[in-house]
Amino acid sequence: MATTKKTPLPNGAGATASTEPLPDYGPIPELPRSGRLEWYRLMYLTRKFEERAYQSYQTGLIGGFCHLYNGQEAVAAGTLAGIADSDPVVTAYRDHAHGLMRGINPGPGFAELYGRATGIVKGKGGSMHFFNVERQMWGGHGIVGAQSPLGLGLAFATKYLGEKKVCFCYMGDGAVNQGGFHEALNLAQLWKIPVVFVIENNMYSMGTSVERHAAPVELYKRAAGYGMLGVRAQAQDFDAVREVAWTVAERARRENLPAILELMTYRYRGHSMSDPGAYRTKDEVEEYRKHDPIEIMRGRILSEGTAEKDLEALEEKVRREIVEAHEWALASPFPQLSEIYTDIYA
Amino acid sequence: MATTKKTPLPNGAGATASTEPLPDYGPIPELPRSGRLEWYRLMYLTRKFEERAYQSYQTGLIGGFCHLYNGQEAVAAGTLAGIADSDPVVTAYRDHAHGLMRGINPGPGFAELYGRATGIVKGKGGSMHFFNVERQMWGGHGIVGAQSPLGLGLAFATKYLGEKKVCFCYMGDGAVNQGGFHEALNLAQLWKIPVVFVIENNMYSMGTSVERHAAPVELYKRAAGYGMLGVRAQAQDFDAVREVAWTVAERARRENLPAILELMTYRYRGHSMSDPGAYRTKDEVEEYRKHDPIEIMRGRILSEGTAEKDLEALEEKVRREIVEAHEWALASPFPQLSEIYTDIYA
Amino acid sequence: MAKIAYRDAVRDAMAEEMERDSRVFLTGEEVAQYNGAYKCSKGLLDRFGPDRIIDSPISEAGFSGLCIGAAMYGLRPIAEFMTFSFSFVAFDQIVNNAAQIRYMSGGQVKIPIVFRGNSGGGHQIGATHSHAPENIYATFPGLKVVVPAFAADAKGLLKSAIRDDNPVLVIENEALYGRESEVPDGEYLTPIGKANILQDGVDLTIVTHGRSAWTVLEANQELLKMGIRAEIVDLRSIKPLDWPTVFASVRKTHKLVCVDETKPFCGVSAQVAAEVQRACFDHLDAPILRVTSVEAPMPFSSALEDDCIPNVARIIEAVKEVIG
Amino acid sequence: MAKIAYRDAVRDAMAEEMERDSRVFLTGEEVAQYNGAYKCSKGLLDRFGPDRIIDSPISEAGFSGLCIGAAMYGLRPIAEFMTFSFSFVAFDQIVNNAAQIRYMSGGQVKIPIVFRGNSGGGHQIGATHSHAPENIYATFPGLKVVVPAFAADAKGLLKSAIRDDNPVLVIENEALYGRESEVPDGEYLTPIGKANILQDGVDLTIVTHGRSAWTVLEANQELLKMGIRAEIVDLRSIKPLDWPTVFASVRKTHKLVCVDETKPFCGVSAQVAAEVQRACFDHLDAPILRVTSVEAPMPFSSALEDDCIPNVARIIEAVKEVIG
Ligand SMILES: Cc1ncc(C[n+]2csc(CCOP(=O)(O)OP(=O)(O)O)c2C)c(N)n1
Ligand SMILES: Cc1ncc(C[n+]2csc(CCOP(=O)(O)OP(=O)(O)O)c2C)c(N)n1
Ligand SMILES: [Mg+2]
Ligand SMILES: [Mg+2]
Repeated sequence: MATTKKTPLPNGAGATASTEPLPDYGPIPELPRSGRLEWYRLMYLTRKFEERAYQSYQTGLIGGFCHLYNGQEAVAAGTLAGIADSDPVVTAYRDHAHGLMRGINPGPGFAELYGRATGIVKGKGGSMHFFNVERQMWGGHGIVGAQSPLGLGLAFATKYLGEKKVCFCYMGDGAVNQGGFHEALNLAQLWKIPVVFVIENNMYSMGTSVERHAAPVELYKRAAGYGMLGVRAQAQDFDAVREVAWTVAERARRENLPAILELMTYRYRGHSMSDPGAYRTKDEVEEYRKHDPIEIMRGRILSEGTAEKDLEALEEKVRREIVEAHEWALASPFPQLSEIYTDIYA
Repeated sequence: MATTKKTPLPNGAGATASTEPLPDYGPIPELPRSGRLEWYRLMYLTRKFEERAYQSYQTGLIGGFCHLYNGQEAVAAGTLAGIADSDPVVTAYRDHAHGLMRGINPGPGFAELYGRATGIVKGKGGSMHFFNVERQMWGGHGIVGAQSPLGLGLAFATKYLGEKKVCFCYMGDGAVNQGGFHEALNLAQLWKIPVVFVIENNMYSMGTSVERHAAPVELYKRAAGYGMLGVRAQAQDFDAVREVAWTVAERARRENLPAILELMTYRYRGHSMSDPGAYRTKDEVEEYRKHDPIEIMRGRILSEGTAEKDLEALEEKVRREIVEAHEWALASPFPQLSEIYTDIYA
Repeated sequence: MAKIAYRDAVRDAMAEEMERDSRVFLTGEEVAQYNGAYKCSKGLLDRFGPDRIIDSPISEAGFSGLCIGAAMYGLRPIAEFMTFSFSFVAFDQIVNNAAQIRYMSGGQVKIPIVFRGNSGGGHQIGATHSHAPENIYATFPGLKVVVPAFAADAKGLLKSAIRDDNPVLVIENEALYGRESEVPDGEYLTPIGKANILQDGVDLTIVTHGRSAWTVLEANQELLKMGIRAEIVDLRSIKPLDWPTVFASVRKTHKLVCVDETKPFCGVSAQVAAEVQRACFDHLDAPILRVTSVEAPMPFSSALEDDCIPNVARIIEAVKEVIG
Repeated sequence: MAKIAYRDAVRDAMAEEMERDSRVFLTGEEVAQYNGAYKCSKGLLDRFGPDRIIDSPISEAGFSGLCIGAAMYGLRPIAEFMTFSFSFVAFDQIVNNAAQIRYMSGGQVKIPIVFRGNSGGGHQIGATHSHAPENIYATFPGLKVVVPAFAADAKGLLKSAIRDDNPVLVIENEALYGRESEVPDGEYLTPIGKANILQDGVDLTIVTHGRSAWTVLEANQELLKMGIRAEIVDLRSIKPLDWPTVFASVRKTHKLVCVDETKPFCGVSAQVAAEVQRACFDHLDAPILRVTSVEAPMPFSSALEDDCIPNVARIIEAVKEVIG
């Protein structure tokens, strides 16, 4: 099947388009080298976690849906690096990255995928429901778009409590067509709620490309109808993403002004593990793989003077961690049947 | 309670604002004098019908909700005069005008309000459900915003059948905050459906003024997020409304391009009969009454040379018709209990 | 004990709990400046200010979801539906998010939220506006559903609901807002999950709830004249449902009529009948009969509508049939 | 008679009816280019073109409403929910507009629409994706609800649904799409509202539907070995429900076990139990038992999920208890 030519993904920095000029809050606080390395580590960890998950799915260790984030890692990393650890976030079912980057250890991560009692949500939620509330990661949600009013509500609560936080609410490009999202947009702007709707535009809603599901394809423009700020940025480059994320986050935090932040990215794998991806060509995928977010950041870090052997050591450590986590998860018990009836009511 | 100063309602002609320039289809087909008189008659009939309904409500002849259109008559008249009789329309619960102007006789209209078997929908729907399908009036719908995908579907069907029609789907300003409306907007633009969403902006959603329920208050701008045409026009002047309605209708009909048409108007009465209207001042209401759509059209018609006594004769006839219709309705039987179980399934 | 209107009991419950806990807030359409479409929040805006009494646009999915998110974060929202019929545009938020997020998060999250608003027919507001949805919501594990019939329970159950750490649907009834009944003085809570025996009896059990409880009491006047002494159980809570009380009563009276305003097909009465025949099979002397809303959308005309919800005539007929 | 997969039966039904009537079209997410998320519309885009097989954005309320409007105007839409769980974001459109507009228009409007899609649990897709909603929709007068268990009915009921002048919900099941069973050759319709007796029996009646019908047949192998001959009734239609067949069977066997995947509280089994105890009170030798989904959201882990929907062990246990 023919696919239309997609926008290229240059490693551009900052916003490529917006509905109004971005505010100028001066330079973004510098991320020390250790911090940058840590974000690199988290992106790499996510990639390796999901490569292992991919194998585990194929060998039958994982049932149900499993939506991989391969190729999109700079979206979660860059945005999460642009806000404080105490800022709440919430996302859809493509949630491994956000979970791991917000403190879920790979062990409980795998254990969840494998349906074990030691899973991060006790085997009750699976791949689509990575929660880590103690680190302000509020899930992992399976109904498309249904997390958008939740993110609004988390942000509302921080404002109600006078906390000066911002909530990043992530969603796919396909989710912009859910009515609840629009209700959330109007409420956010009307009530001045510090929430940023981060659209992870990977150009497909399952097998439906953006131009076949949304009018127009510039999704950040949906903000315009609400007098809200809408921003689009390329999102394969961690630093570029972090910068634009920080700006819209600060705006939300300081001025209680919400925004849509549309981040252009690409997923290498099928929509979920069961999707053969017949709706796009191998060439298209290969083209995008050339702008791999992890490769881009690796190159940047090396060029900034980190020694390659130090990076390799870090990577090796991650790979070992993944193997061990996988094995730990596999050795974990399945939940007891009595667990069916717990956690229904508080 | 203080109300903010509202936009004045000048008797301006045509669009006052739009998201993109309107197309130029040349001059609107002229409405012969008889046609103009007929639309005047229908507006006058609607006003008198509702004045009678107002009294009937207060004397207990009507139960449930009763939402009056007083003050907004040029919206329904002007738009309906801008499309063909065969073009389908659908609206919300404030539907007496659309019903009467699309051929519901006052008798079955009153009978419906009074819950009689001879009501236009057999006493089963009441004030909120005026249907007259043989004249392409598809209701009368009580759930705010829920008619917007229906209007989309009516328009879809006309296109599917190759009929070259347009559907006017009416809604209140408050309805723009329902998610289903946004889903309809995207589908309309994406699939090129000949539907026009006519927002009857009477500045209040029940007791909530537009600036307290919508960001921003220019509701036609919601179209912008979808790359759709959004148009705003003042709507107390029948001719001005007709002209702008015709233009967006032709655009939809010829090019399968949907639009939002926001018509600025005002309701003189409370939201429904049970609303005392404490959220606005008497002065505000009086100010708007000065721009009465029926008075404006009456003046125009007189100035165009119709003799006042002819107009008075027409008006007198309408008033008599209303009295007779009311009495006919009152003399009509209530439905049999067996009617509870009919019309559930076809 | 003072006699107050049901709507004032609702208001008092909210006011007391908002006074007690600053995390409690109220949103919904017309709840603030308008004092509530049915005046259930009269005076609350003046008392608690616009940060806690918040007028919403007509965005039920939006404000429901907002409240769920806020509840996850630790606030204790009250979301008012102008009527519960309008909750259907927020259905997914309620039955998937409010009901299940705790479970799907393995217990990491609590969702202390109240959804409240009126329900039911009898006011000529037509088929879309007259739903009695307690059966529908009660089918979902994770939700609690209460349907107070009297002012005392309207207050006590709502207070309990606000303090509950789970989503609780408090389904009121327009017909009841103006009705006065006695309310205990001072602070009290009505426990969720406890039925209330409105009248002891021996001849049969009538299980009812909500507005129908009043209709049953009205019918009871006739029954008493006929020498029939029914045990009348007002469920108050639909979920959890107080089975011990229901079963004990049926084991005593051996006969059951269920009366409530949900539809017959998979309505609350179906659940009660199914459980009672199982638990009390050997005690039942007659088939359980059900008096419910009829199998039709709600018509507008008052000439039809009165026959569509449980009324005195239908209750008495059912009782007579069961008594034999 | 050929054996075909359930999903192909669904596809064949749509193809035959689209061939027959140009007013029939299909929309939903991924129904066209992707051939359906579960391949139920395989080949239809090629065959009928993009004007009649239409990929929708993820806008269930939008496309459901569009289809209702189109049906009012005279088309005969098939709206596919990727799963019926996603119908909850379109709930208002279905239960207010599709179900009630005919009534509220005093019969001026007909709404010949089919909503279809899979349902139910057992695939580790979690609490939000595993609903079995037939009890919920069947509570609304104005809707018809069918739940085919076998390929023959998947085809025959869907064809009837497409030709029906009313909104019909055809609730399929993911677990069944790949299962093969016999389908009559040539054109046929399965009537809506007729149950099917899968096995004659005398010892007890088992009323079931949907995927649970297969589970009952599996359990039946054990029962037969134990010398128990059950009459197995596959409801097929939930609304209208074929009460005569159910009552006749229970009057013959005097015992009833209901098995289906809806939740216990106000589930389909509650409705069946309530009606049967009323209509067959004197015929019943034992309490009616119900084997349903459990009173919990659907957990993800396969270690838990299998126990959450009716399985062979729970069916046999119930049958033993009823047989005594
Ligand atoms: C309301 C609803 N409808 C349909 C689905 C099925 N579904 C799950 S993901 C998906 C595609 C979403 O695409 P997008 O929003 O772009 O996110 P991505 O998967 O690309 O990250 C669909 C249709 C769902 N989960 N919820
Ligand atoms: C989904 C839903 N929520 C709430 C209501 C109650 N309600 C009926 S009309 C109305 C106000 C609508 O205002 P607007 O859309 O401006 O129309 P107008 O009445 O001014 O014509 C509200 C809140 C409803 N009918 N449906
Ligand atoms: Mg996508
Ligand atoms: Mg208005």
